[in-house]
Amino acid sequence: MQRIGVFVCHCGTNIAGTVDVKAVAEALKFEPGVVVSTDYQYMCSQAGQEMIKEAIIENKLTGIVVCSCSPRMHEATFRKTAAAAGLNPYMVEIANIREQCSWVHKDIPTGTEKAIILGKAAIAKVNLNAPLTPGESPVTKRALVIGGGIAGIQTALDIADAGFPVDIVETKPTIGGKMAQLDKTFPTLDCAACILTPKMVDVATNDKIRIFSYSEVSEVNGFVGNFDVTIKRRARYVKEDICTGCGLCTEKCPQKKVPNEFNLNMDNRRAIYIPFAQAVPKVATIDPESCTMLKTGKCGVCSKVCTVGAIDYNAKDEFITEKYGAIVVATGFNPISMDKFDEYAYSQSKDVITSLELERLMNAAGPTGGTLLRPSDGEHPHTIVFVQCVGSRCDSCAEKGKEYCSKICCMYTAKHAMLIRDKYPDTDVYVFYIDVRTPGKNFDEFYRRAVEEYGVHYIKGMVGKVSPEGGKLKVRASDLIDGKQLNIDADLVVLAAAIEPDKSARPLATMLTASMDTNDFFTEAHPKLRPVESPTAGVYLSGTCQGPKDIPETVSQAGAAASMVIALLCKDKLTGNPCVAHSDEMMCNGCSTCEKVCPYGAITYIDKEFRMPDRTTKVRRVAQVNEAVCQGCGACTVACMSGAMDLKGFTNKQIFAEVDAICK
Amino acid sequence: MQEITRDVLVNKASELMSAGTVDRVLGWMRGEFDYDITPAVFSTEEELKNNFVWNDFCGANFSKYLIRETQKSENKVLVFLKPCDTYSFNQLLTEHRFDREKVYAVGIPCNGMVDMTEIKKANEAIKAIEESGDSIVVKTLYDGDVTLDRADVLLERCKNCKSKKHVAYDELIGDDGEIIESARFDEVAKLEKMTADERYAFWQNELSRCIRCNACRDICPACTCEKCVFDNPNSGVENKAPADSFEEKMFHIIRAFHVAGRCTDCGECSRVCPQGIPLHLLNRKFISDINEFYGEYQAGSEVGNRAPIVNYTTEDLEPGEAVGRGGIDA
Amino acid sequence: MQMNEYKPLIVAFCCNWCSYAGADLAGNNRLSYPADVKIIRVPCSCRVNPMFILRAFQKGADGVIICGCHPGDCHYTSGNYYTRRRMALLFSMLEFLGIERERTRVEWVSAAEGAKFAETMNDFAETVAALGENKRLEDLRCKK
Amino acid sequence: MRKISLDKLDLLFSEIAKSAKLYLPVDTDNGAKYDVWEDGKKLSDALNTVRSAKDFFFPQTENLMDFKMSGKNIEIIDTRSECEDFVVFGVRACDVKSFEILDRVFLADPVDTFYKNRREHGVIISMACNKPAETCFCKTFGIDASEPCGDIATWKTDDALFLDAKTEKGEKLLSALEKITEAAKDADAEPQKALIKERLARLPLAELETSAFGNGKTNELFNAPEWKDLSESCLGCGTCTFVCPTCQCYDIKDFNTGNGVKRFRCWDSCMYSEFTRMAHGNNRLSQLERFRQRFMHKLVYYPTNNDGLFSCVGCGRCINKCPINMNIVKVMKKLGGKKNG
Amino acid sequence: MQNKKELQKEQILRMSGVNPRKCMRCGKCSGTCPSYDEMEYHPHQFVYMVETGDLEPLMNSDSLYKCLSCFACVDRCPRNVEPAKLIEALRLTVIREKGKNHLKSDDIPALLDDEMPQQAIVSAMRKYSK
Repeated sequence: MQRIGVFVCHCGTNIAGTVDVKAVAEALKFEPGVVVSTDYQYMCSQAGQEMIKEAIIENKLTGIVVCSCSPRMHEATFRKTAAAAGLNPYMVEIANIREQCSWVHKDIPTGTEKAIILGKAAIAKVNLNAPLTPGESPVTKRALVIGGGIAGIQTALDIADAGFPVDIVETKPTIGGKMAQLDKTFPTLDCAACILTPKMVDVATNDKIRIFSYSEVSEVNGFVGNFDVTIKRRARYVKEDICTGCGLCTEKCPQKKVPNEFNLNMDNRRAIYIPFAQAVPKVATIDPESCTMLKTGKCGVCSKVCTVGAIDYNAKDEFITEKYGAIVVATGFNPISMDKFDEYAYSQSKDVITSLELERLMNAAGPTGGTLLRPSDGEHPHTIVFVQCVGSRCDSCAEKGKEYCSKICCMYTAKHAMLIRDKYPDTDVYVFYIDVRTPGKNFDEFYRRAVEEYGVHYIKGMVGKVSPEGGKLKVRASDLIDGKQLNIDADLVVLAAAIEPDKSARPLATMLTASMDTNDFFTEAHPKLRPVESPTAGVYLSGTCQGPKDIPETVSQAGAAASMVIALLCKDKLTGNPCVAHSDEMMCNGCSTCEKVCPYGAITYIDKEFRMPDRTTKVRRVAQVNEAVCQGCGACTVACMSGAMDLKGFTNKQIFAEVDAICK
Repeated sequence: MQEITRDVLVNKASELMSAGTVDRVLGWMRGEFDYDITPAVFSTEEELKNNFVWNDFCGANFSKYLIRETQKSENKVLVFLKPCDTYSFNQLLTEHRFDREKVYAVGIPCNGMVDMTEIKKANEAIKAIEESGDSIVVKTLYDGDVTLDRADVLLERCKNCKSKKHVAYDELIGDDGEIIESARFDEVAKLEKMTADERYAFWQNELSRCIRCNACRDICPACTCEKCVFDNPNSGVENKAPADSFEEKMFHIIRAFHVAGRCTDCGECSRVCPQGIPLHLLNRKFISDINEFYGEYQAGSEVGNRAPIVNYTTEDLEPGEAVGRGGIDA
Repeated sequence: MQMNEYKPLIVAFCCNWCSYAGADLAGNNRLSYPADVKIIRVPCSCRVNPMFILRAFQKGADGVIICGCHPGDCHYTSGNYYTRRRMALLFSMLEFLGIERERTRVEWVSAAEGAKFAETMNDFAETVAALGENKRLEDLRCKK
Repeated sequence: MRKISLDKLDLLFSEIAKSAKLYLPVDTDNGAKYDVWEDGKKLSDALNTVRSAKDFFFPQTENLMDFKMSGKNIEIIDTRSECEDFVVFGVRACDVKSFEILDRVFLADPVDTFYKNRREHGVIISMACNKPAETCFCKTFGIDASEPCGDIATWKTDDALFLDAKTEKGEKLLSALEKITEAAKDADAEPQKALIKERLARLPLAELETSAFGNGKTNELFNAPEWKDLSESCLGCGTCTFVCPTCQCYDIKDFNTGNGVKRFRCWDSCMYSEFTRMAHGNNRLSQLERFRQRFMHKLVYYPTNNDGLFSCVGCGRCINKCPINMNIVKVMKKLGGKKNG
Repeated sequence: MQNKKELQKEQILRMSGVNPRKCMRCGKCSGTCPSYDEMEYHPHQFVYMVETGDLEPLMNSDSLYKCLSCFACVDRCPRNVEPAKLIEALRLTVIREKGKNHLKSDDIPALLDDEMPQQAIVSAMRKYSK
């Protein structure tokens, strides 16, 4: 039997104005288990708390009920009070007689009657409370960052800066991501490489950071603080630790006709290649799809020219398993395929390009060496048409495109238009837009400069059709403001393709049990207040995997994710919320129903041997809750028909007791 | 009358036993009369030859017995499954209730099973029952022979058979049938069209007869809890006998809710109820609601299916929209 | 107010993150609703077991309402979606058994919707009061 | 002996109902059941009721007392109301015999006052079985369905009902019915009795016998290997127990109504896994043990403690109602050796 | 009571199944329309004016018959607004008013010549044979 103390708070007149607190304390004296019941002006005050502490010690209380304001207000306070007096903090229940009683009811008899009932319910519950201890689990002080773009790089650097080891897993042979492919960045127009490559070097030289390039995550087990991750290191046929990145092999390789994905296939690379000059790690990679040696066994040129003997044609995929305390997802984005947008003639003309392709065409390290030339004939384009919102903001029923705004297109198009006008003032630049969206520091100013200083023609309206004709691109568009249909003979058409999450995100989300929205963007734990955490504890989100973002935003989120990770890794042990689900193995029949409704993947099954009453043993499948992962929602408790799954702190019996007390 | 004979099954079982595929057989054992058939485990060909039966009274669904039976030995057990039994079989596999590797399942065709309660309603003191084609001849002690149309005395679940197709088996005897467009929801729809008062009166009358013998639960292949919440003194809802009409409702509502999405509509609950309560209607109500709200779903049609009640979409209908639909009045 | 002064007893299960906070906000804003509404705090609306609802009716409640976060806003991401399915099926079943459909309700109330909480409770209490005492899911032993 | 013509049955019932509540078997969609007689209710022709007549004296649930708490005080309230007189008409010989079996349990010291109270207020009018069913085996337990006991025994022929008082209570009631009944000779009912006797002899289970069971057979039967096969298919439900006229186990439970606690008893079944759960757990852990308990109790333990009286009356209800068709007949045949082979 | 204009608008929306509110005014329909220059009101204006209920000018305009029903606007609209269906509905509304048919289907053969693409003939029949 519990020994319960009841403490009724006046809250000045907040409660006492509508509730006869003395009568409440008096009425609750005779409830089962109650040994002391008293009232006080302000329970939450220092003196009030002292009173509770003394009562706990003096009466050897095993549980207390505080009839006061909402538990959302002072539950934590009174739990600390109880703990200070040596009582388990989870032996405290609050009867909310302020927000849900005195403040909403007018007359004293009504308020008093209800307060008594609420008090009885709390007493009924506390009678069934059990001391709870938050579970503890150790924290592996290492973080994994999945994706080596600017988001991943920034997150990794920030975490490493705090002294924790970080591994980056990147599917490409080099880190750098999309930003490495960009030419300049808005709104300051500094060169992407100039600001990115130093960070890449920082990553490479930071002894806290390991880079697993040309690798992917193949399995994730465990939970916050204790993830076991298997990383598949794809065979690159070049020994990473030996290769010096001299590049000789990439010059001598006879297979010259491999489309260069870094330049978006606008030029070619060799079968052995280093994606770009500042690649990190600067190590060659053999593309097994194109390598003659690997395909036919004849060639071996690279091996012959390699002075350090780094080539290894027999390399195999390797799997390594590592423990991590936290995982940051930074899988980034890709422009969507333009295949479904026939009206823009993307597949018909080389001169219809996406904005990312334009970045490469304008980049000094790009296929044209930085001179803007038409991909079809290498001529200088004089009329350039930019089309906005290609595949963004589409109707959900439309088969092509995405419903959301891709967010970055307005700004990079302004940047492109401005750069072109700056470098080639003889060029006419038209931008067809639906809306120009420039919320961001110095963004609108930047856009206005494109219009006002650089004379870019911004036309409200959309391009309806692009038809290649006689070496030109006939662009038919409407000018909504002028009420005209325009026909422009363009030399180059640039499509602001919508962006979408990388294809690797979906299977990764499944492995991480992190949730995704219908567009395959990772869902954040709370859209406003927890924007960098996934709902799965220990998994954080960085960059465009969570939604379209520009670089400054990505970097901010990367830093925020890093700080969340650091805050986690700083702890030696994680203490969880003790109000978690618990499976009674004797009752559990292992049916897997609870597992299906758990949003956190906190439930696993084991085959457990039970000693039967007749001294035989029986192996049964039973559910186990990982208390470090469970967040205590209780979905499983209702899914469980045998009642084996219960929620500590909100057990079936406790809630029944509350119902009973209220319905008395 | 069933289309295959007992001898076909006995031979199949003997063959599988002597081949060492299985070392025992879950089958129907003859009783004192023609109709009181008991599920049994046969472990010798002799027993099979003497006591195995297969006739119009072999309603028992063996799926649930497999939970206990597969734990007894490492060897395989042979089980004969009628089409509707295979759904329970799959559902139990979905819930990891027995090891598939320890079972050799032989699917057998079924022409529907006869409801002895129905026969006994009109005929007392039954000496013998003979099956011939579409008729049943009931030989009574005092009133001579009565010939009944077999179709009239089938079990409710067989009158409204939902599938002659086996969804699980290692081996099939005879040809597999088809899934049938049955009228099994008609009775539910009829009740839905009544007024709330009529429905209340209907269920009050039906459920008030409940004696809480738990036969419905204990025969149910979906009720496989280690310990039912209604038996568990620590569950907070344990009770033994209905001391108030509320408890009858509580038990049956919660039981139906617990099997919602898992009930294959095998009809055993109604078959065994000693008080003749049409318990299957509660389960069918859930099934028809699930079909209507969340798309057609047949529990047990495939192993590993995720029941709609442990699933969701962001566009589901609101509970307020689930009530007061169509024929259901205020 | 009813002429006969009959006051229905209403049990409200409120999820900790949205609706319980919404109820607190109603209090902060002094928005009154009948004292016959008694709130039970649960972590999430998906914690509400149909057995709790029936138990409340057994012990004399006249109406039971479950409040949770709006769909899509669940603190636990999916809890209220399960609530929605479970309660849709349960309520439909109760109706099938002839129990007045107005006695049970699910309402989504966010932490910002103090006014909605009070309105909902006023409306629900009025609806239940109009139905009168719960006779169809009562346990005679529990009558006073 | 008295007699009344069958077309005057309603008159008989209304006459009885004047002084006491009259229950009789009536037909429903789900077989016959005992119901309170009122004008228009017809006596069922069914051989027997689905549920047994024990409910009249030992109902499925019965309130024992109430507790009320106020402050720290507990008040105990006797909730027993004086039971009114009642008459049960049409009880078959087997069910009548079951009362004797229950009496030995409930009326032995310490007397169960709840049972005794109901017993004292009840009058049993039995009726001979004109058409015993294939599932009947009352003869096995020495019951003669043509000569039922009770306070008044009755025989129904094609045109008349013969009534014969067997006890003081019965005589009192029968004499009160003298106005509407006419005198008859004992011999008048003889042809009917003979017909019934002849029918009983021809029943399929007529040869079932009990010599393998009874007083002192515990050691012989307890470890019989047959229990395993017999109990294999048992679901552990309580159907047999709850339709059985002689099963008398109950559980006592408290129910908190919110205004106090009701202590009540309700039927329990030894087939249930929670039966007689004690601090150390359950004493019969497997279904085999539970199954064996039920039949050993009926066929061995009870007779051992009650002068050889078996606690089965052969009514056949379990044969009809067991979901998997396992029953005491099969048990007796399997364990009874050659005789019952 | 709704006035005639509102009724007419509702009827047009129902006939066409178009929800003009989905339009985000990008003008792609007009940018793509091959009859743009012939038209007084352009596809995006149709959508906008129907939404605002400004039906009269549209129904009195020849633009109705300048639409080729080529469905380019329908195909390219990113919001699935389907302007051509809206125009078709407006046209039908006019045609249904007695004697308002722009051309009789019998008149069509006389207007045909060898140059005319088959698609135009089909769409003319579609428009005028009602």
